[in-house]
Amino acid sequence: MINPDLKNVIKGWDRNSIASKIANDLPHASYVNLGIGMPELVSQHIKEDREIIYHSENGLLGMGPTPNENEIDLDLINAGKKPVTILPGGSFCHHADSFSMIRGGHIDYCVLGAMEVSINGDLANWSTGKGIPAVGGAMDLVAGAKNVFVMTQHITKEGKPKLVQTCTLPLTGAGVVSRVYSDYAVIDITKEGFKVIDINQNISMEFLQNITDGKVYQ
Amino acid sequence: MINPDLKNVIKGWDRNSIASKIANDLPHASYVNLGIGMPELVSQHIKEDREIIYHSENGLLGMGPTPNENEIDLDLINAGKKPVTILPGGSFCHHADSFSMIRGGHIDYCVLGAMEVSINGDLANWSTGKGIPAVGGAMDLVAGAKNVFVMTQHITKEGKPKLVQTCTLPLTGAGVVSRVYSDYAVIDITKEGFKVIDINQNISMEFLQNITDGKVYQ
Amino acid sequence: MLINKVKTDFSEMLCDVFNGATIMLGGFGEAGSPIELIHALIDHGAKDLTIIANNAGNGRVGLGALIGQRQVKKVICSFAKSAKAITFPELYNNGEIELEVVPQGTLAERIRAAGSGIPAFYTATAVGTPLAKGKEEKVFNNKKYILEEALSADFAFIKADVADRYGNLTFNKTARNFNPIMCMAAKQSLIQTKKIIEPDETNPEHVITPGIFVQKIIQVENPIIESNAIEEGIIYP
Amino acid sequence: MLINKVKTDFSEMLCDVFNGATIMLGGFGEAGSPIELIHALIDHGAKDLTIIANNAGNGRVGLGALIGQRQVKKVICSFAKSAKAITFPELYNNGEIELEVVPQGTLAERIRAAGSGIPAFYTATAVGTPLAKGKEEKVFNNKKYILEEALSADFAFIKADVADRYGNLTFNKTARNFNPIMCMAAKQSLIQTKKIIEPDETNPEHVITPGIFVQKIIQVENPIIESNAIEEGIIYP
Repeated sequence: MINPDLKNVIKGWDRNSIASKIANDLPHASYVNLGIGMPELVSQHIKEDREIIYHSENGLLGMGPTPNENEIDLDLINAGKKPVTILPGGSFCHHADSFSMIRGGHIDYCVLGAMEVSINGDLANWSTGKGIPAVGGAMDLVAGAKNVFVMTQHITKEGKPKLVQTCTLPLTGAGVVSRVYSDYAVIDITKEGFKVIDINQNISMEFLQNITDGKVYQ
Repeated sequence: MINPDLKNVIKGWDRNSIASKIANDLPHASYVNLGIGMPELVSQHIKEDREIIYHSENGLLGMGPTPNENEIDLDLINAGKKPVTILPGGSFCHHADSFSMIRGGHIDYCVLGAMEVSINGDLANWSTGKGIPAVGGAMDLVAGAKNVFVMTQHITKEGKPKLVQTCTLPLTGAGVVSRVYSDYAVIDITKEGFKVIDINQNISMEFLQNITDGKVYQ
Repeated sequence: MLINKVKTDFSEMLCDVFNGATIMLGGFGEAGSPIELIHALIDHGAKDLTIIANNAGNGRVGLGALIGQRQVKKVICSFAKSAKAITFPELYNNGEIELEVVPQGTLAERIRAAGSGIPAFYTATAVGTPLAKGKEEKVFNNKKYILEEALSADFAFIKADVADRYGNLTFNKTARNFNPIMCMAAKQSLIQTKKIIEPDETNPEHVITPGIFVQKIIQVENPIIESNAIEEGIIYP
Repeated sequence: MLINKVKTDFSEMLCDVFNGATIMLGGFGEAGSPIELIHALIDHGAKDLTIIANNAGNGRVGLGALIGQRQVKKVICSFAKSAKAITFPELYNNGEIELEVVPQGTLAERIRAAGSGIPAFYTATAVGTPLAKGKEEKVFNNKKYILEEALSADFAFIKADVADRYGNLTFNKTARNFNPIMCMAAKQSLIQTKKIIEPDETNPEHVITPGIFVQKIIQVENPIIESNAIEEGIIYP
């Protein structure tokens, strides 16, 4: 167990900084599915040198930003059931076709939150093991997208590492995560362990190792 | 082997009479797929007391009659690759969706030709076992349609029965035929054998038995 | 005689519904949810229903109300934990309703499979997770897959935007969602539609659900909007 | 920078094609057949190709010509016995080309499966026939089914009617056929289209193939009509 106060002492990247790092790693002309919540921020950080197409699993390709209050159409929503817009060149399809895009390997990147990511890329992000089980499209996304990016705090509110040797929570997928973007580091999942490809300027590799349950290396 | 000359002596129903019998047995509001060739005649005998919707497996529901010469569109063809028309309320779809209609049990009736039909409803109509094997949509139709009607001459040109104890040619489907409409009789496939539900006025049950390889009964 | 699948009263729409039936409900959240048909099902009173839908209802209208009336024995869905769900959590926590959780894409594919004559198919989704438990596993090209079976229904309750008397349907934007595939998978697809047009106004290139998948249609010009109803505290019946 | 999948020359369209590639060709007979792309493939010269299509070509244009050039090792199709086929029968009867016969619906479903991440599925089609030989059999609800595997490709050659620069496609009438599902099943979908429109002219409700399934587009305003070409005795190249 890590001391949760560490988080208040050593400041990591804020959400927008993490989102911006992810945005920079999405190549021009990518088809991307952004998970509900924090990952949605990514779309606000795409530079003008590229065009990204957003997929929402409820049958919407070419999703645009949130509409103004007077433009809301309750039949035009995203996977989080929030009103959205559609951009020129977008299209609607039914649920089987929409999930063919995901399951058939046509979505280049999906960005999801995590409760736990294991050193071999297992992801747990759908269930705490308590309450009503509800999975939505998460298992399809991690099994089908070409690259699964995780956007997450490095440790839980209770100070426990989220990057772990073995997940303790029910899995969303096994060996599915490509890369983790946390407030302290950007980490690739490799055969050798958690490979640090970017580390927050305020922390050391030693500190990063302390808040990670599994070997980190550069 | 039956004497083929019998056919010239005892006259059976002609093609249009057979087609008319089939047309009368298709209930109002049925979805129907008519095989290439003789079965296509059926659509010309539908009475005004009913509306039938024709499916062509190349992605056309609501097929209409042959167009006039000046109305031909080479992008609007039937499964036999002949120019057709589309009626009001018709629709186009892609091949997987079109075969979902067939394979998913949504086509009420298909009418096909036959080389052989066995007493337990096996159908052989796609291959003589020689030449280039080519199946088209026949196997999907017989496996998927709710009712498979066969429209055929009762005996071959060589005077051999087409309704047989066991098919000798490669099967299109096993136990798939519901009813056979021949020039001499209308016959249901039942557990007890070939059940004659209509017999040509010019022939006797004995004659019918003579030209059928398998027990016929009334 | 002309084909005409349009009915004018809900009791005719639901006349074949029976206790213990399996019913698919279109919609993703409130978009495309056939609320008026669900309310007619409450009026009908059929019990011990198995409901297949993406969600398990919100508030006390639509599916939320149907569950509240204790007409539902089991829900098969991907996400029963909606923000405004009241009745499902209540019954679930008391052990009074069954739940089968299915990943959303597997749910969609199982429904399409039923409509397409495919009794089962292999998928990578859920491999290595608790939802793969008890499912046959097979390797293709060095990758593990599990076998998922088709999901069919006695009835599908569907919300369309425009219909003609043959049952050709179009939907509005993301209200399309599960509706077209559920029409394929049910023995009887019952449609509520905002508009009815003449067949010659239907563009054959733009049809989303062809009439072959549709049995009965009723017009509901101004359907209830679920979120508004919940905000206004409306309870059905 | 804006996404633009439109190319202006055929060599750029086919620059990744290689010897031994598996290529799907859209079309049912001549309707929806991408003749100009096939002719570009003849110019390209790739050999030992596996072709997946419904038919095996007519006359000496399009696929008929490609086979005549001996660029094709194997054809996977439902109906190789077209009335005006010349080159395929010739090579087949000499044992110079392989043929895998697949029932048309199974062919379509195997292609869609590849595009949808389904490695295999069960079907009733062909059960008890010679085409079920060697295939795994399984019983569901007292009915026999066989297991069929997905059919994918390196390239799909597709003929569309209208496209925008994102690759959103619509087709003309029954020229739709295999084209949309082949776009889903290939690593690279190469499209010839009669018209190109601006993205804001594309109606999102009417798109048949969404751009996600399309990699490159070229405009062919007045494509060759196969049956006319055959009648006129045209031989390519």
